[in-house]
Amino acid sequence: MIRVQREDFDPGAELARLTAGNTAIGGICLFVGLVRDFMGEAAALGDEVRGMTLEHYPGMTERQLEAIEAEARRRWELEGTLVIHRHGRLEPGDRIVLVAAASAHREAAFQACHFLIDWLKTKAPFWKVEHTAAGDHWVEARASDETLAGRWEG
Amino acid sequence: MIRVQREDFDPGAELARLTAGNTAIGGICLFVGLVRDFMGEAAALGDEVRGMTLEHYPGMTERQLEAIEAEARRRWELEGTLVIHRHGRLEPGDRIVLVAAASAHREAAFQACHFLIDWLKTKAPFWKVEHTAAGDHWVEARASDETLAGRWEG
Amino acid sequence: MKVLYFAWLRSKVGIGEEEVAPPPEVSDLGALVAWLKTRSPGHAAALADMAVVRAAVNQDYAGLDHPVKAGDEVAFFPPVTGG
Amino acid sequence: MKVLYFAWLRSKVGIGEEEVAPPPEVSDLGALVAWLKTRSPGHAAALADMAVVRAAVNQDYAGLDHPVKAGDEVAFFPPVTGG
Repeated sequence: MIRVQREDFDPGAELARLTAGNTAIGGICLFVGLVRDFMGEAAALGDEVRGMTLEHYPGMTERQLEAIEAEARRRWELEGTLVIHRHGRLEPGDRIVLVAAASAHREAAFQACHFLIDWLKTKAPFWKVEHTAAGDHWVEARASDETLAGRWEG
Repeated sequence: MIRVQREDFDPGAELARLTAGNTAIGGICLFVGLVRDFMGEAAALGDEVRGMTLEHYPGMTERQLEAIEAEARRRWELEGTLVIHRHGRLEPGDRIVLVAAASAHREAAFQACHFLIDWLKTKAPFWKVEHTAAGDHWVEARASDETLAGRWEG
Repeated sequence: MKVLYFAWLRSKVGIGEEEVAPPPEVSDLGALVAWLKTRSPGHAAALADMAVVRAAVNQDYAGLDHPVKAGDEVAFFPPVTGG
Repeated sequence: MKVLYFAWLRSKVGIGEEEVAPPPEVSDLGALVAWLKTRSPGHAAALADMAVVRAAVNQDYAGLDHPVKAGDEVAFFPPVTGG
């Protein structure tokens, strides 16, 4: 299941919903991405971030997230998957994204969850503007994200 | 932080506690292990499991879990880690274990979380008895768990 | 044909969306880009370096040799930064 | 010296814990195993195949050449199956 929404979500409630009544599940792996209060690789080097705004491409976003989810379910035996991505204005500490995969086996749950976020990072049409003391700027895509996503190619 | 307990836990509340007030966290990866209703690799091949009882070695369990957590924090830059493991009688669908790692960077969160459960599986002194229609039996350690844990050696 | 611009491309073009009717010889994305750049200095600036622009036709990623036709939804945007 | 048995080793020995006072020549885990096996048929059965038994001295994993002495807490158990 995929959801694109402005509102916050409750990871515990989503986890409970994903596993409810399914006793074939042996493990569930979940990743939650949050708004950090600094840009770049390290707090000491980065400018303070006061917030960000996530823009997306309605329609294409849902289409791409559904394709990523379908690919995960093709590659691994999964009992459930969930992708939630927010858009709009967010403050430091706010949740941005949740991906989760449930499976009979822990390794499949881990791999699928990792794959979901890596592919989402390079394929889902979202763009971040960071609001800093020095002004607003569009976040640039990172080559490292392409490298991480590339692990799952082929 | 590590906890060994008979009672259930609330993954959502644990996640909230782990991230509360720390806006240096960019991502958190969490794994929850559940009691499956079948043994072995596939539902079709396995006997139905009516429940299980987890025995552990009080004292050594805490000592080993603390060592595993410390090793994760030595290897990756983490903002928080959590390991909760239950013991006693559990029913299909019940939560057994939770491991989580929070970091500025998603890859560190994923790797540390994956490492925590892999090492826990082969180093924490817990033993499962499965209760099936055919009687009780001690679960045997799986060579695949040693292989998965071995990825993190060296 | 509907053309959409996102993120800094929208800022440069000055609009997020427009209906266009390119001449019949504009049959692929590459030709569409060339034709759009003639529409305004903003268009020309946004589409100046296609190495830093991604494109989609009907909500799927597409290369510059991808065909385009009347009725298509075409989008231009920077490499994505969600998650 | 306190000796603990877990999981199926406990079932075979018939007790989970015992205080023992082996003779002074029992100075490592291997010698302790050999000496414990003489205590009862249950001990002998539980410790018959050390390839499927793990051991800990003072709550850390230890090999059969690990020294043991009075006051130690020694434990024998199968490969672990938690998580």
